[in-house]
Amino acid sequence: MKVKLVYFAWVRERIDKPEEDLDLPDSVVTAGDLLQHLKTLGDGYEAALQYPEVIRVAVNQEHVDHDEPIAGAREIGIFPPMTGG
Amino acid sequence: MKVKLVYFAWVRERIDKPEEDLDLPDSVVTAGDLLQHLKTLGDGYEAALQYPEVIRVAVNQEHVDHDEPIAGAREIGIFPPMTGG
Amino acid sequence: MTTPTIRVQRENFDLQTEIDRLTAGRADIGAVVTFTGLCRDEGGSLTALELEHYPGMAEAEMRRIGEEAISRFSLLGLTAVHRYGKIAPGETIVMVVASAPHRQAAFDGASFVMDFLKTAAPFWKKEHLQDGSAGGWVSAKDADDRARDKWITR
Amino acid sequence: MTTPTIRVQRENFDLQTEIDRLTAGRADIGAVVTFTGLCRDEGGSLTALELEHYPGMAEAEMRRIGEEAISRFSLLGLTAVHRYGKIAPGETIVMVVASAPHRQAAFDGASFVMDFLKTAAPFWKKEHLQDGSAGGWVSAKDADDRARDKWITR
Repeated sequence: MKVKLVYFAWVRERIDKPEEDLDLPDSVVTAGDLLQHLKTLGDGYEAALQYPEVIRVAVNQEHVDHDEPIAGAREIGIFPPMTGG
Repeated sequence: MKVKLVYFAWVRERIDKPEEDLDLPDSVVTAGDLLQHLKTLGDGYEAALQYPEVIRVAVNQEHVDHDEPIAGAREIGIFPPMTGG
Repeated sequence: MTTPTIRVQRENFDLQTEIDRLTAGRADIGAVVTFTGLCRDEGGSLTALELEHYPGMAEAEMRRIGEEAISRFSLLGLTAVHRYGKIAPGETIVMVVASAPHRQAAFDGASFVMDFLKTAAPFWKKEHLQDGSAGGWVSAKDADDRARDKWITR
Repeated sequence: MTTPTIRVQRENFDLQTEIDRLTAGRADIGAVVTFTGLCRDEGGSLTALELEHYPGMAEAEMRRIGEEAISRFSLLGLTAVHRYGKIAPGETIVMVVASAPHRQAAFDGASFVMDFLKTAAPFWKKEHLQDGSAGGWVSAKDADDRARDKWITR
């Protein structure tokens, strides 16, 4: 599955790129699977996703829980807890 | 006791004057006594103060309960429940 | 010690100007909440509300309410402006601005001031109707007393 | 059906202009509540907050929050504007305006939108310090989660 990943805040800084297109293996079904897969891609990913439980995932610009499937995603956002307002 | 009375809203309309100076008899001790005394002064007063329990009294521009004494008052305001804001 | 800014006036006001007065030149304010009350015309029969007030006491009572709000919610600033005279539907009647380090205090401060303004500040509204008659004085609402009482019991 | 007005922009905003947009030409609004969030500098060491956002999703999430507030509190209007980029202490970050027939709905609407903006809209704050260093990303606060959760449990 090909998908566009977009990173924000300290996740973006640690992975050291704002976005990328990735081809995900079939074993990646849920948002949580995706975070585990990304952690294997290098030290920056490892540092960004060291504590995956705090990381937020948005599929096609809507928040999803880690146990939700990401099938059909065109764009997946990965970022820390929000601190706007 | 000489005191200035000021009236507002429909109390003012029924008494048909915005203010007056009155010399109160010694029997008028509390705000409630004052309302009962005013009711005896004519039909307008009677109409304005027909239901004294809803009438508000302010002594020197501060709200007082009907059982509070009015000794020392220079100005007493008499008016219906407030409806500003 | 923060003191409230209180005005009773015939003219309209500008919210942004009032906010800027509270916030200019300082960096300790994180939240500003404003309330604006407007003249409603529910039935389409109103030409104006006429606001009468007790000059002197109106300002004094608004000041007492404002001081209580500053003390209770540790506000950094509080402005309340109430208009008098004839006010047409859609026009403003009252304005409250509360500033604080954080948002809950600013919301509570503005809400507290409005609940007490409604029930304790000496203002009265008279309706003027489109048929030229005076529609009578607006009655005090039990709901306003209940809104005020929630601050007393908690 | 009322739809929220949502903007994400670099520039500052004018509260009175936003209020006038919601109230112009109508007489059914009795109450307008605004919230303005400003950049605080508690320790005197901050030169700016840098606001990053997720373009597209930020607007979409603000719109979802605004629609929920309109529906839940029967608001007559709702405007939310969030700034991005570098914002100095004392400058504005966010603005919410809620209008309704009566004051409690307007207060609740503005407060609800702020509590969800803080916890669900994709914005992040980074500190820039006076010694020239980046002071790090602001951490999410448990108090903000609790403020949001009070709307869920009641």
